[in-house]
Amino acid sequence: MDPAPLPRSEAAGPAPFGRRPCEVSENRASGGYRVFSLLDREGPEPAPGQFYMLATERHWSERGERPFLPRAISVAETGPAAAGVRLDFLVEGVGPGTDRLCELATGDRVWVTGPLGNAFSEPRQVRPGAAGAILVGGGIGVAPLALLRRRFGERNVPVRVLLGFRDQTHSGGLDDLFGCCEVRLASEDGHAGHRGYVTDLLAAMLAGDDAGSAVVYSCGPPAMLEAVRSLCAGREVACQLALESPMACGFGACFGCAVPKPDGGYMRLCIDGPVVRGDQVAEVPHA
Amino acid sequence: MDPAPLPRSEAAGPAPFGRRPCEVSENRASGGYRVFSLLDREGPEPAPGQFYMLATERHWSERGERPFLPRAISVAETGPAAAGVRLDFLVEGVGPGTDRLCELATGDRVWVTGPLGNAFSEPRQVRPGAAGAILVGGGIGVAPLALLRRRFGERNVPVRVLLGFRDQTHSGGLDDLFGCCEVRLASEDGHAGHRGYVTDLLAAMLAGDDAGSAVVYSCGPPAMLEAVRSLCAGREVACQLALESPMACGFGACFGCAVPKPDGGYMRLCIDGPVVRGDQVAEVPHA
Amino acid sequence: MPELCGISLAHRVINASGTYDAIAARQVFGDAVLEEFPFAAFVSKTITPEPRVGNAPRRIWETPAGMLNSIGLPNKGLAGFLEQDLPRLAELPVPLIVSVMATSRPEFAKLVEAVGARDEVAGIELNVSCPNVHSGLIVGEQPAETEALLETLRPLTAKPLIVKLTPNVADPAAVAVGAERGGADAVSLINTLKASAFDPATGTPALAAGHGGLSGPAVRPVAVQQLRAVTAAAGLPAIGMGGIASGVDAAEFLAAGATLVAVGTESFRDPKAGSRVAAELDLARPKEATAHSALDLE
Amino acid sequence: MPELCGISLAHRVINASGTYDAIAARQVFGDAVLEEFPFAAFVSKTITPEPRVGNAPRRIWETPAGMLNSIGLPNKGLAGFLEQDLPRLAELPVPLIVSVMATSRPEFAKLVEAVGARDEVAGIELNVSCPNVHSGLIVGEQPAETEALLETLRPLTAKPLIVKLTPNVADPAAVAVGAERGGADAVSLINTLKASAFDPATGTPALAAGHGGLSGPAVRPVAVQQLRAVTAAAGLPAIGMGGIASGVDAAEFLAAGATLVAVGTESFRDPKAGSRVAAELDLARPKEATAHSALDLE
Ligand SMILES: Cc1cc2nc3c(=O)[nH]c(=O)nc-3n(C[C@H](O)[C@H](O)[C@H](O)COP(=O)(O)OP(=O)(O)OC[C@H]3O[C@@H](n4cnc5c(N)ncnc54)[C@H](O)[C@@H]3O)c2cc1C
Ligand SMILES: Cc1cc2nc3c(=O)[nH]c(=O)nc-3n(C[C@H](O)[C@H](O)[C@H](O)COP(=O)(O)OP(=O)(O)OC[C@H]3O[C@@H](n4cnc5c(N)ncnc54)[C@H](O)[C@@H]3O)c2cc1C
Ligand SMILES: Cc1cc2nc3c(=O)[nH]c(=O)nc-3n(C[C@H](O)[C@H](O)[C@H](O)COP(=O)(O)O)c2cc1C
Ligand SMILES: Cc1cc2nc3c(=O)[nH]c(=O)nc-3n(C[C@H](O)[C@H](O)[C@H](O)COP(=O)(O)O)c2cc1C
Ligand code: FES
Ligand code: FES
Repeated sequence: MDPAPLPRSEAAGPAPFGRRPCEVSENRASGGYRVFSLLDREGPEPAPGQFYMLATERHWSERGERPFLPRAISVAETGPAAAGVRLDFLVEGVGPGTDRLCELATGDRVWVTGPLGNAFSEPRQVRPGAAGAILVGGGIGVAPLALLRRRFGERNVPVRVLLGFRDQTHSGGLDDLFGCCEVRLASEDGHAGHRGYVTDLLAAMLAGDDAGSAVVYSCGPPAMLEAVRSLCAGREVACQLALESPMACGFGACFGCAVPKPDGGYMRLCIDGPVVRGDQVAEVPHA
Repeated sequence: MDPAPLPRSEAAGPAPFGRRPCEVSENRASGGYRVFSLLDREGPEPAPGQFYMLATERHWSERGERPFLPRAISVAETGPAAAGVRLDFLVEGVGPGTDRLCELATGDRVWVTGPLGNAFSEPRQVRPGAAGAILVGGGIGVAPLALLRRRFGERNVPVRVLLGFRDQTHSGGLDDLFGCCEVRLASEDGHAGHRGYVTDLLAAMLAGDDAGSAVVYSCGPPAMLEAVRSLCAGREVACQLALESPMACGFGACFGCAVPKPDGGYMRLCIDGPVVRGDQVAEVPHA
Repeated sequence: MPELCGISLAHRVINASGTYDAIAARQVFGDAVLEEFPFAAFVSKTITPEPRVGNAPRRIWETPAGMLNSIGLPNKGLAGFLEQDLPRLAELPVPLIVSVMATSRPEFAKLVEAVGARDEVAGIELNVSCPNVHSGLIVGEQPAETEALLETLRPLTAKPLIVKLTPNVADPAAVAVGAERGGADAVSLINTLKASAFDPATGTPALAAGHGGLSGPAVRPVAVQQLRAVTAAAGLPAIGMGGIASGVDAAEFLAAGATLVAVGTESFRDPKAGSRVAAELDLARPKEATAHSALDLE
Repeated sequence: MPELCGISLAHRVINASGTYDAIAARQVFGDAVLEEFPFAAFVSKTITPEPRVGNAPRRIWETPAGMLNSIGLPNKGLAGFLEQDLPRLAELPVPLIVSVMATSRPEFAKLVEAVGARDEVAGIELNVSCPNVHSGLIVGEQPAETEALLETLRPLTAKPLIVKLTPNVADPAAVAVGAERGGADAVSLINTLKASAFDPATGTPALAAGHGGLSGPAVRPVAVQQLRAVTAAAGLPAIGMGGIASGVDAAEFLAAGATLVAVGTESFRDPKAGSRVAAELDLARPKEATAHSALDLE
């Protein structure tokens, strides 16, 4: 039997059926990344961990080739807007699709499908009597943790945030998305905080006091997630990981986003994830 | 035997080998058409009748599909610029390629190959002792006649200009390209000049005085060119027609631009044209 | 009102097998999926006699104006499908076509008998053309094998049998003629083109399975040509697909002889592409009519 | 320094037959074409025994990430080629490969003998795969026919014989093996995919010939897969082509087993695409090396 996937957030409810055009209200640099905002007139408020499939309405196919398919992007923050919901996304330009999103201008329109996927759950849903949450983010993977931290804060869940970046150009979201809260940083080049991996910080934290009864929430590069998973497994700490895999559709149609399960089969990450418990996957996939 | 094609203008010489990026210095509405200017730092001055293959450097392939190939566009005017040559083009948005060109913004870069093809010749090269030139343009086909008229003016060739447009949205270039000279107009909806076809004006003119010893130069929609050709043939007036055909390359590589010759074979319009004598073609092709 | 082999349909646009999971879509988009169902009929993902988990990832790869997939037909198997999926698919507001594939005639017969016995099922599509499964079955490549398969299956059900042709042959029309001779009611085409790509980051094959199938607008001209050839050679109604992304594209397939069209990859980019294409096709109707009469006169 | 069957080349990028007219290019761009010749070898447009005017227009049609053509092999015929074109092509600064096609073995033999006798010619490409000529010749579709053709031609020249394979078959590797058995020195692939389109403005076929061949980035994944299959099955060097537009694309073909690559449609968009691709490939070299060693270990 499959371990039951985490449920779609009740708050989010079903996504509007189909794609809809949403206007870009802002796009600014954030470290080496970009943060852009869309005005979603139709959509429900998304839950932390959920994502959208995005494609620009015009010029999606630069150079006659790619991008062709929409791109999966986690929602990093959200809030009420004049006529709907504001959606903030943190993106790193790593290829034709994210490059195109990085260069969005105010007023451009973006095809939006979502919110998609499931969401992180609260510590007490994961483990009765959990002491609180430890958020571990790496690189662009800090995005979904921003909204998660704020929601936990609003619900008085004690939260500690550990974020790691490779170097200054591979960092972002700090002032924009985590500006108001206490964050412990690691960087591989030592430009900020601990010189080394964010998992060093997690290891130290899990070794101390009551951290063993916290729930760990993590998103980041596969190697980092794998380290988080094995650290938590070793200390029997519950963890929820937001994974990535190649996605063509985001709504269960293509079966492209397969992630190996421990029992042999595959889950569709777009509907059974992107958030999984550490014990739900055979290994953290390489996107 | 083929009738010898018109020679490439001596003035133009060979085109720079390869495509080069040129910056857009202006793009303005002109009636229902657009006139945009490129700054060509490398190219020789083009001769009237010649064309360029154009594609925007970015976002040429809108909507993941077309345009894929560059588009052939006649040069409508040219002049010296700060660091090279200014090239003006008159375009009508009739599909994905021309639509994309119509929306060019100042500073955008366009891939340019050319000047390509041959050029119109002077009346006395066509026919010794020719009385002058009659230019007959229809719709977007007025473009190459603008530069031709100016060159003829500079060389004291007597010129009469007849231009026809369908209606106000299918017209342009008048103030921008023909502003300084006398033009007789026809329009199918009667919004300007004679209500009817520009070929009505030509027929009347050819019936009169010394017009029979002029040379007719024409560019426009196939039906108009065919009418010009048969009017001239009937009155034994020499004519040169700038034709269109589907072009993938513009430099003789693809053999896509075939136009039937009277003797059965085909010419490649990009290198044997686009300007042809009336008797060089079996019929005016439908692009 | 358009119809296919006696199944009447609200419009001419259905889905391509394996490119829409109506059950998952309901989970994501809620009952709006039922209320605004994008297709005039629903074709299930291909089922096989036994359950399959599908191929190892990486399973998809983006290409110019298209994509590769090597999904490998993950499905619950015949029993799992009939028990778990069929009741849910029966709730859809449109006729249901079940796609089946097997690696031998007896196994195909088992699928057709079992599926054909269910009232919820309006028609059966025989997938003899999946490029992502090492079936050992070359039936879809050979006219005589296709004919023989149909002769086996034809007596087993009164329901329409639709043969999904492979495009990876020199002469798809000959296979269509074989299907017709064997008693098929319709053909559908094209399935994906055999294709592969290398990941520039590693210089190794991009798909774990090594190769996959190409779909999307890139293949549209190939699909249109095969459709022309098939409808010229065989008298069967044809469901045309391959890169349809708009009503203009769909009209092209109708002009080339299709009775219905199917939307596959475009649904990934637009979950309601089916309804959009149908609406756009409606607007293109006058031209479609011209196209048909032009064909009739040929 | 790369080489093909003993012809040494400055880099790995040549042109695809029928997509570059070096004589016309010189007329348009002047002697810069000689000074900056984009290709490491030049492959002529296919010639036939007698002159051909080619197909009626419309001959080309743009498609998603590609184009259709139904040019129909216009050429001056063998005598006209030898007399008028060969002397001019001999002025090119690179080895010359002449592409030939005929509709019978004796005619093919005549072409190979006449062309093979000329010192200006470094190699001969046998086009057994043009989709735009009703040749009645199915040699390129059948391994045994291909083998027999090569057996006829092999004794007639010492020059390298390159067989241009058709992609419109179920198993191009089998045809490549036939070519190898018959004595071919190399294969080249892919030619265009059989395809067609309808003009939305009229609802009738866009090309006057009804159908044509698809080329450009759209077909690249099909080309890469056929190349993998061919180089896995046959020991011959292969010239890979089909949608190559950049050095990254070229590296993909080398990783898939090609010895050389050819640029076709991309030259229409960029007359110096050949040199650009070669330069980009040079930058991609380290990755190319990885790719090759990965293949060696397989
Ligand atoms: C649920 C989810 C949430 C995500 N959230 C975010 C987010 O908040 N912010 C963010 O920036 N990213 C996010 N991502 C990642 C993002 O979707 C990918 O980085 C994006 O799809 C990459 O697309 P691209 O076109 O920019 O780059 P691509 O070129 O598609 O991919 C980048 C790398 O993948 C490989 N690759 C994949 N496909 C191809 C191909 N067809 N051809 C060549 N190379 C290929 C290459 O090695 C390349 O370097 C998320 C992904 C998922 C699944
Ligand atoms: C020598 C020459 C000079 C020219 N000069 C000018 C000029 O100065 N100004 C100007 O505006 N134009 C000029 N043109 C015409 C211009 O090149 C064409 O209008 C342009 O190529 C059309 O491209 P498009 O993408 O805008 O429209 P397309 O959609 O390519 O073509 C317009 C029409 O052609 C048909 N068509 C052609 N190919 C396709 C296809 N693949 N799919 C669907 N429909 C297709 C359709 O019926 C469509 O309505 C010139 C052409 C030539 C050959
Ligand atoms: C991800 C994916 C999965 C597919 N799965 C199946 C399948 O299970 N059965 C089948 O017959 N065809 C399958 N196909 C092929 C499609 O049904 C269709 O024939 C093909 O994709 C061409 O149409 P399109 O270009 O509109 O996608 C699949 C295609 C894709 C892209
Ligand atoms: C306009 C055009 C003309 C062609 N003519 C020939 C030809 O004469 N002989 C031949 O063997 N291939 C011919 N081809 C096929 C190309 O050589 C090549 O195999 C094919 O276009 C795939 O490469 P590409 O995608 O890089 O263009 C032609 C292709 C095009 C587009
Ligand atoms: S992304 Fe398509 S099924 Fe998950
Ligand atoms: S446009 Fe290519 S040969 Fe004329």
